[in-house]
Amino acid sequence: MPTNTDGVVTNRDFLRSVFHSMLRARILENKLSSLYKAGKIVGGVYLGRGQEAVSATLGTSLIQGKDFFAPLIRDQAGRTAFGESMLDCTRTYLGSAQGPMRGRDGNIHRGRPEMGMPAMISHLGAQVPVVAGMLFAKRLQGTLEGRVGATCIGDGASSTGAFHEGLNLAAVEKLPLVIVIGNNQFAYSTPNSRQFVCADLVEKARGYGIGGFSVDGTDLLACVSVIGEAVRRARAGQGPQMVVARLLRLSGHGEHDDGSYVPDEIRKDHYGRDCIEVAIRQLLENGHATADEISSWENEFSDEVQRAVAQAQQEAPPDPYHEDWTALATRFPLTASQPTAQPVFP
Amino acid sequence: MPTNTDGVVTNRDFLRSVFHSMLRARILENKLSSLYKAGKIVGGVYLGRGQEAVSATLGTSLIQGKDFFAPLIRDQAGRTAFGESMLDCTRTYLGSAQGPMRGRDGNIHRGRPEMGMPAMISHLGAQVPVVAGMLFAKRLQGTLEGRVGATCIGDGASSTGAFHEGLNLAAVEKLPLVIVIGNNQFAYSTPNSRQFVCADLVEKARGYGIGGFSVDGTDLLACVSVIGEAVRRARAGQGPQMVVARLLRLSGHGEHDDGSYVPDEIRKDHYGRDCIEVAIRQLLENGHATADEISSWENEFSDEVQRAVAQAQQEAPPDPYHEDWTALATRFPLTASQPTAQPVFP
Amino acid sequence: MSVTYIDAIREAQETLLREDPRVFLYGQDIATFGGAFKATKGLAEKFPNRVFDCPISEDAMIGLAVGAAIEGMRPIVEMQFADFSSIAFNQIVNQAATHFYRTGVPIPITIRLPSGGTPGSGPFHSQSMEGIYAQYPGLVVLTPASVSDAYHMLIDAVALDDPVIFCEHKFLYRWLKSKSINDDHLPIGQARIVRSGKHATVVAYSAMVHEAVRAADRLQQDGWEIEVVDLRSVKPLDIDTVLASVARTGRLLALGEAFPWGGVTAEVVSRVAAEGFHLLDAPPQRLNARDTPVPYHPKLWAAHRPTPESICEALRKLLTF
Amino acid sequence: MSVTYIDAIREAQETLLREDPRVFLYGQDIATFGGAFKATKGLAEKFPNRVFDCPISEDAMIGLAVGAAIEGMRPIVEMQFADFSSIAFNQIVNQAATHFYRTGVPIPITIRLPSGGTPGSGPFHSQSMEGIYAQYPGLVVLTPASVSDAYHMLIDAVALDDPVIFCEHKFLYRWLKSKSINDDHLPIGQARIVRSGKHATVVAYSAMVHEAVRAADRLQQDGWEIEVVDLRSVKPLDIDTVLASVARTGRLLALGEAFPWGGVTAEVVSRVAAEGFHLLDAPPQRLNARDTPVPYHPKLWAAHRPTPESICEALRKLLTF
Ligand SMILES: Cc1ncc(C[n+]2csc(CCOP(=O)(O)OP(=O)(O)O)c2C)c(N)n1
Ligand SMILES: Cc1ncc(C[n+]2csc(CCOP(=O)(O)OP(=O)(O)O)c2C)c(N)n1
Ligand SMILES: [Mg+2]
Ligand SMILES: [Mg+2]
Repeated sequence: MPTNTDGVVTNRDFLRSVFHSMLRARILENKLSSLYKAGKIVGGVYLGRGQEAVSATLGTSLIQGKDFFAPLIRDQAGRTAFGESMLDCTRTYLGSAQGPMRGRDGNIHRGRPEMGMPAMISHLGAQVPVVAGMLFAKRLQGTLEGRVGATCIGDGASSTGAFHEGLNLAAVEKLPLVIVIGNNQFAYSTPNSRQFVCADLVEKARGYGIGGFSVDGTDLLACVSVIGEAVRRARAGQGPQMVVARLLRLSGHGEHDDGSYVPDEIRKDHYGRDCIEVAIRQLLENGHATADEISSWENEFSDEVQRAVAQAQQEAPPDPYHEDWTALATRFPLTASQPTAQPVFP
Repeated sequence: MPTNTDGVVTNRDFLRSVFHSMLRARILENKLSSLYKAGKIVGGVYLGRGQEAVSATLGTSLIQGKDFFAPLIRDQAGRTAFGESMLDCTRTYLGSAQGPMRGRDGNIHRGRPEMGMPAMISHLGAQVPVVAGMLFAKRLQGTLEGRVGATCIGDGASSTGAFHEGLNLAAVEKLPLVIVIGNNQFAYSTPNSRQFVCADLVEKARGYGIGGFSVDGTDLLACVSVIGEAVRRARAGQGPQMVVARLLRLSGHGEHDDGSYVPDEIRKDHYGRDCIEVAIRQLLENGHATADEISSWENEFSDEVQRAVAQAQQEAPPDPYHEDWTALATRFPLTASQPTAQPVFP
Repeated sequence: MSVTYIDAIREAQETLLREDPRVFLYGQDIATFGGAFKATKGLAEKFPNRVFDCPISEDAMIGLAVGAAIEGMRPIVEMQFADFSSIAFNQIVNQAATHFYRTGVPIPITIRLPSGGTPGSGPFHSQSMEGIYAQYPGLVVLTPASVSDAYHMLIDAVALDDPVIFCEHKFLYRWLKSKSINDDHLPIGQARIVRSGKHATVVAYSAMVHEAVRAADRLQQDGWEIEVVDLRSVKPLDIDTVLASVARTGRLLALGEAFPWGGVTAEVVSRVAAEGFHLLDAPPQRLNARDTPVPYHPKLWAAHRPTPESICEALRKLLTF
Repeated sequence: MSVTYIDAIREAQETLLREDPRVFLYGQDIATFGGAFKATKGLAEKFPNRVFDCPISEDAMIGLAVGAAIEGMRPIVEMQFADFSSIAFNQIVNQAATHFYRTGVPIPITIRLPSGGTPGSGPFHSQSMEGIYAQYPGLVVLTPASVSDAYHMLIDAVALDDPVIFCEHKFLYRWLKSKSINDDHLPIGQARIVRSGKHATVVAYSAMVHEAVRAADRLQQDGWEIEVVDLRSVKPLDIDTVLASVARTGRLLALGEAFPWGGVTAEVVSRVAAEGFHLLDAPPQRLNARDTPVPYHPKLWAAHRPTPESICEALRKLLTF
């Protein structure tokens, strides 16, 4: 989060910063999508297209080195905003051994827990209590004050037991957790109607005894004000805050999926609009950026992306012969024998 | 549920019927408690003392042979009302081989799934989706119309992922499920303050998009009207209904526990009153029963309990030599060998 | 015209829906979308109100299936990946598996687990959980390795009165093809000798059967004749067929794709050691995946699981012991 | 004055809270109430804000512990019964167990599982889950059988940088007493020969060590000298000590209280068969619980698990083979 010398973030700077992350993410993801189609990617590609305003606003509202952020599958923009390097991303997708997961896990699962950004497991909802635990540790260590932990999840993940247990626990422990639910109306192919019954997922907040906000996730200005407020409240000690952002996934579930099950009416309605286009209009209309600036940013970020891709592509993949093939941090003496994959003859 | 010849239940008959189940359960459980203290019980004893009005009202509101009822640990009264025989209870507690679980499982876990009363597993919340599934089957079979499935659970169980997933699923499937949460203010020793944050658990109902009711669980008349209404709505096709009944557990968590962690103020407050005493007063005041009738019922039910205990005590325990020691319904041919506990020499 | 392994699974479900009104399908994205792997493609249209998309609630999905089974239905539940059944673990091992023993009321549900590794899938879309579920009394655990078995065993699974963990191998889904679904149909609980030999026995199941056959083909060039037994069902386990094979060959390699501690290979080796000790001319051996999560990068993945090369190497040591 | 097994566990936690500010306790009913088994009695008072009651949310409890461990803490989580860890299964096997491998950041959490059967406890308060967790890479699985081990191994568990599944046997809680906690302290991963003999080796762990010793005592009257090895840790597994014992005795019975398919006994037998085949004078055997849920009635329960009688019977067959 950019601060001026007094530590005060100006609205203009903040908006521009959010937009930078949105645009960087969009350009990066467009590139990932092409690479996927060209068969250059290891594993699947899941994009955050259409969800950048929400994700980048959250990431920008957090303080790197102090706050925690557990991104989920549509959070390229939030990762960028929280300070993840582009190389971490391209290295993982392109199978470089130098990525943060060293080829052991991939793509959207990457994280740097030691820097406050845990590495998600696939099981939806599972990161909620983990962020709660990170905050809980800080309370025990006496350094929770003014700190926030945030995670994004989807409408579908709200149906998991993990979401429920984790959020309730955070509420009971009164932890400064911000949970942003990106309700993009579908979980893979499954529409909201087969996922939950309440009119707006934010109606769940009351049942957890936590703060609840709804926002139009395609509207940058609205996101900045609503998500910003939720983060402020959590930071001020008001306990967990839920933000439900309504929007539409502007890609398939992954790049293998054309999303043809999304009805045309939905694509064409208000939430089907592209948050980047909306943001550009808002920046221009409010005089926060000029068209020239925006196109220079586009060029700049495209170059960055090209460089990050080029570098990762040059790097060696992981070498199985140099793996130690243990999942344990402890190095037990040899008497404490671990199971061996290979036959062991006497 | 007693009906007159037209199938119409009169309020007076209904109340008396609920009260009968409350009283039967109380007398039976008092006996179980003495037997436990005398070391005559196999396993633990968990009582529903103080929760009989809620449980019996629910059981009485259901139609045996048509509806489903998944009792939990404090539902002796509901079981009785739903038509469970007293012998099923005493045989299980006293270790007779003739109990419904044949010594394989015990006490509060007993059930008769083939009669619409599933046998709970210990894991809290796990019965919620099971009842949903029973109802779902009836929909597929075309016989759901007018049918209801109900289960009781505690305040503590509301923190489980199983509760959340199960209830949400029932809501999505719009099943006639009635969930009665007996908020007895403690889960074992854990107070509500360490379990959830909302002021009343019923606030969760809205988040699931289902009906929600609050009721004073110590007040028979209130229970009859509120739980009755919830059951009617479910039966009428209005989807899942949640009833949160506030009350206090009038025993320890189990008979091994003196519940000394429950503060005196709580014991003495409104919800610390005994629902049986309240019910007697209400019956008398409204002219639904006379004092003589009530004491004759007490005698009658005490005799019933004595007989059921005496019979179970005479019966043989399960005989390990006649067990077939398989958990499968399928009898595979011998080539398809099952693991053997004992060594198998060539 | 050819039929793939996934086609067979789809066909079996179609047959079941057509012939048995008690069958319904429940899972995430299985209706309109036809499932993440298209195992139910077109079935929702053909069988309205028999194929349901459900919320992301694995625990409740199995709970619902158990309830429906109590009331006489025969649900087939698709887990999107085997790995996500960890969320439904309690309902599977404590509710479904114990129910018949406890109450006498059977729970005929079939849980389809898209299992096993494929390149680039990583720790949470690659697991082989058969050895976990097989530990629990009350479950039947099936691991078809051929197109025809995929079809017939799924039909048989639904006919069983017990909960069945049906482990389908994702790698075989589209890679494994057959001219047609044949009638060479063994009952559940019987293993199949897929290749006969006299120098050593490889006991395998699921995708590893094919790796074993490849390894056997290579070793044949050196004059070794390797017998390959496809377990088909890991619980119950047809130890008789395994023992009969070991009696012929005197040497055993148990091969699996799962993690190396315990699991199917340990059960096979320890049963053969106990019951067929005198048949063995060399120490019975195991070859499993390595003791780490399944790695994501294809280069690591290929070194994590057994391959024809590592199988050949293991067999050579075994043959020359 | 004597110390019970549960006292040792309480003491260890007190020592840890006193000496290591990174340690905190998280579990249901463990604060004021002191836990369902009183393993944390008095600790909440002595260590304010270090011992927490939590909601009935096993999955989230482990999730929280993982998060706290990432940030440098060393949580000890009490499951009220091992059986309820099925709810936390996903967080244990997929989050905690994979974390170090995936990210390089260790997860030093200790999960206490009150395990094993006691009369009248039934299918859901009796389970032995060590063989389930041991299958997963990334977990350490400990099964102390003595009062002193209960103490020292819990201290050692918390010192390890990896997630530890700490299986305490409920039957031993109050039944097992010792004059004091002794200093005879082996490192994690080393087995202990608790009784030496020369005619057969019983490899056991947890409560079954005591049943094995009883059986050995009985057989001694007939002149048989049975060696009993207490594994202490089922993962890692000290196969060297087991092989050394089998080298002396030539005969192996692997004994466990868990279900009979797979599990610890299969791992032990199959490793000995592979690595110590030439040491064996008779087929290596296993004795486990039966293949049903743990029955509730004490008469059934006693016939479900191995007893000194069934161990003697198994050993007699083994000795006279
Ligand atoms: C517990 C679990 N079940 C199933 C899956 C498979 N899965 C991955 S993403 C996804 C859809 C998620 O939908 P949603 O939460 O709405 O997020 P979105 O993809 O729409 O952003 C599913 C079902 C999973 N990852 N975890
Ligand atoms: C998943 C799970 N965790 C822990 C337990 C152990 N346990 C049994 S009853 C109980 C307390 C239940 O409290 P509540 O739901 O409020 O019901 P009450 O006993 O008050 O009626 C606990 C923790 C359990 N049965 N299931
Ligand atoms: Mg979504
Ligand atoms: Mg309660």
